[in-house]
Amino acid sequence: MIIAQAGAPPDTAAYYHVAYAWAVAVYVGYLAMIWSRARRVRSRLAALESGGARARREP
Amino acid sequence: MSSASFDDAAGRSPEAPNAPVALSITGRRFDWLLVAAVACMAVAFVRAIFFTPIEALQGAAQKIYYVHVSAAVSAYLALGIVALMSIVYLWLRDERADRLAESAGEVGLVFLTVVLTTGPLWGKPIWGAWWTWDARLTLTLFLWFLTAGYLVLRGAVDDAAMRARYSAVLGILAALLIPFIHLSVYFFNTLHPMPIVLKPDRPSLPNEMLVTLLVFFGACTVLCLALIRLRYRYAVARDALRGLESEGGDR
Amino acid sequence: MLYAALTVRENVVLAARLYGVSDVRAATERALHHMRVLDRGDALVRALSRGLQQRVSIARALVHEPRVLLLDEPYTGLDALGAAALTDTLARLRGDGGTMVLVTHNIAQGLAVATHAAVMHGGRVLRLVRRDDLDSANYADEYRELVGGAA
Amino acid sequence: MRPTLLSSTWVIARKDLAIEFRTRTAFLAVLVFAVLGVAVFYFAWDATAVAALDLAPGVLWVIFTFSGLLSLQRSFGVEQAERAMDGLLLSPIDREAIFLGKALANLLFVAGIQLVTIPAVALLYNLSLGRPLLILFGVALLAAVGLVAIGTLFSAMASNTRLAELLLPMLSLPFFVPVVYGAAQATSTLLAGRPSQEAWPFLKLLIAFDLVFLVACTLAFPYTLEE
Repeated sequence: MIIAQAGAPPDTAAYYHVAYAWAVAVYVGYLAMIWSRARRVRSRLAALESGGARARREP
Repeated sequence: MSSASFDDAAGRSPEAPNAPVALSITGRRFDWLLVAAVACMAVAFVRAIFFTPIEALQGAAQKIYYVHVSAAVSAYLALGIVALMSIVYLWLRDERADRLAESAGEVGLVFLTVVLTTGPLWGKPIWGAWWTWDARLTLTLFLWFLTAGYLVLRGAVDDAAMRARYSAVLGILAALLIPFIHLSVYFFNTLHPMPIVLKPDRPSLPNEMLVTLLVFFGACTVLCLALIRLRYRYAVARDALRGLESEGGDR
Repeated sequence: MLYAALTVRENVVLAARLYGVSDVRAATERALHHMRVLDRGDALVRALSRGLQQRVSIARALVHEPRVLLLDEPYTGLDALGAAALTDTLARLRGDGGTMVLVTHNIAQGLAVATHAAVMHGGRVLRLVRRDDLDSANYADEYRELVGGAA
Repeated sequence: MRPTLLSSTWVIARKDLAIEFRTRTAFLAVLVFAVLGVAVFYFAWDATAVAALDLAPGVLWVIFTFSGLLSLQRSFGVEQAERAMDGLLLSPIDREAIFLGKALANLLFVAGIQLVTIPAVALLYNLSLGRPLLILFGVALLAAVGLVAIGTLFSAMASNTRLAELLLPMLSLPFFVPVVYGAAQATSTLLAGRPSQEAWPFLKLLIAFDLVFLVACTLAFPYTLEE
């Protein structure tokens, strides 16, 4: 690997922009996926919790 | 995997927790590990984009190397946790080990996806082809299928104990398979060496680039652990809910 | 637990081998003979009636002369000949000192082989009495009374 | 007295083969699939552009992979039908013997397929008969052991799940990669008439794979059964 000094390096910036944007998209997308699933579960848990008219098992 | 986070996430005996406890686990607690991970990733990206020189022969595309390799390291870490927890589950039959294996498997697939997509994006400008059956990339491809199979298997079994046993067996066998695929893939490459314009081998990187690489390694590892823990906590809540719903059902 | 694609004899021979019976052939013939299915030995299990299949599966269970036998409603689906064959076999096994737990709703058939009779209801044994001490004639009424009372 | 591991393995294998022999249709179906596949593949390539000799190894091992999967698909079907597995589990034989017995039956089934398909390929692709072909049978058997060890275990697991037919190929194929790769490379060196020593590294890969996964799958099998 040589650091570009003199001649202009081949312009391959497009690939690297796409790659970085894609990597961030995948990480953030997966994070959002976990949060949305977690939110849905938490809301149903809360519903069960508040609507707990039925006798619940003591801890 | 720091044992502290392991215990506090499941701070009670392993039988199905009831609602109030489960809610507290996944409540809006401040997830410092995730915040740290996001911060580290931000630093890594900024450093790679703005403070790392362009490589002479490959141009800016060489920067994909940092994201690509760091994701691979995290993927191996996640798959290592899957294999380890599979063994622990078969040994202790502790559902937390199974839940951790599930979480690490899913996170591992995410990192493998990044590796598998950034690879061709980097290969195209450098080697002139999207896919060149490069040994490491081919290994990643098969790891991707193995992990996807692992998650599909988990989805196909309803009974919790059977699911845990089956996925543990697959987790261990997959770990045993990796050296064989490694051998086949590298045999394949020595027999049909592809025309290599520039072989990106061990990092004989100038130190600015090396530092960026190491920062990315660190950031990705923290992100990997944070995602696994987050996914683990979701799994705890989901199992608690399933416990309650099925229990509500039979009354 | 029978293999439909195999013949009666093959099923019982398989069981005998699985249990490590020394003389597989003799044990198989004896078991088939006791359950009066020897004549259908080479028929495919798939081709037999429910009653006959039941007798074959009992023969399969008895081929290695088990010391302890757990029977859950073995008489269901058996025709008269099968029931008689089963009763004789159980009597013979009991005679050889074997221990059996027979669960049945058919009081008469149960009493025919039992040394003790227990009445169970809701998972609890309400009464256990030796066969000789109980008066078989109105045992059925006592049974109804007990179960009726406890329901 | 409890039957030994070996004898109970043979009891289970004999039982499976007896059932297989009685309902021969399954064997014939897979056999037709294999030989037909070999013929169809020949048409798929432009015979003038690619020499049959170069084609043969790839065709052979793709066909063996999928015909292997077909035959493994049903291996636990018969136990599933009449809950016969309970009968086996009740008997005093080792759980591992059940796996080894079924694997042995599958192996003989697959070997039977190979016994017909290899001459068919030699004939249709006019390969040189003689010594290399005999070694090829050995390579095929060696690979079959690996395929069967993995396939039998995953068939046992898949048959208890919802999407059994899909799950078996998806789980097994990644495990077949080293086997098919090693076998295909060994086949091509043999068919090219090169000295068989050159095929030796691939045979070592196959032998290592067989040993590791025969042991691993046998030990893993009891875990796939309910407690």
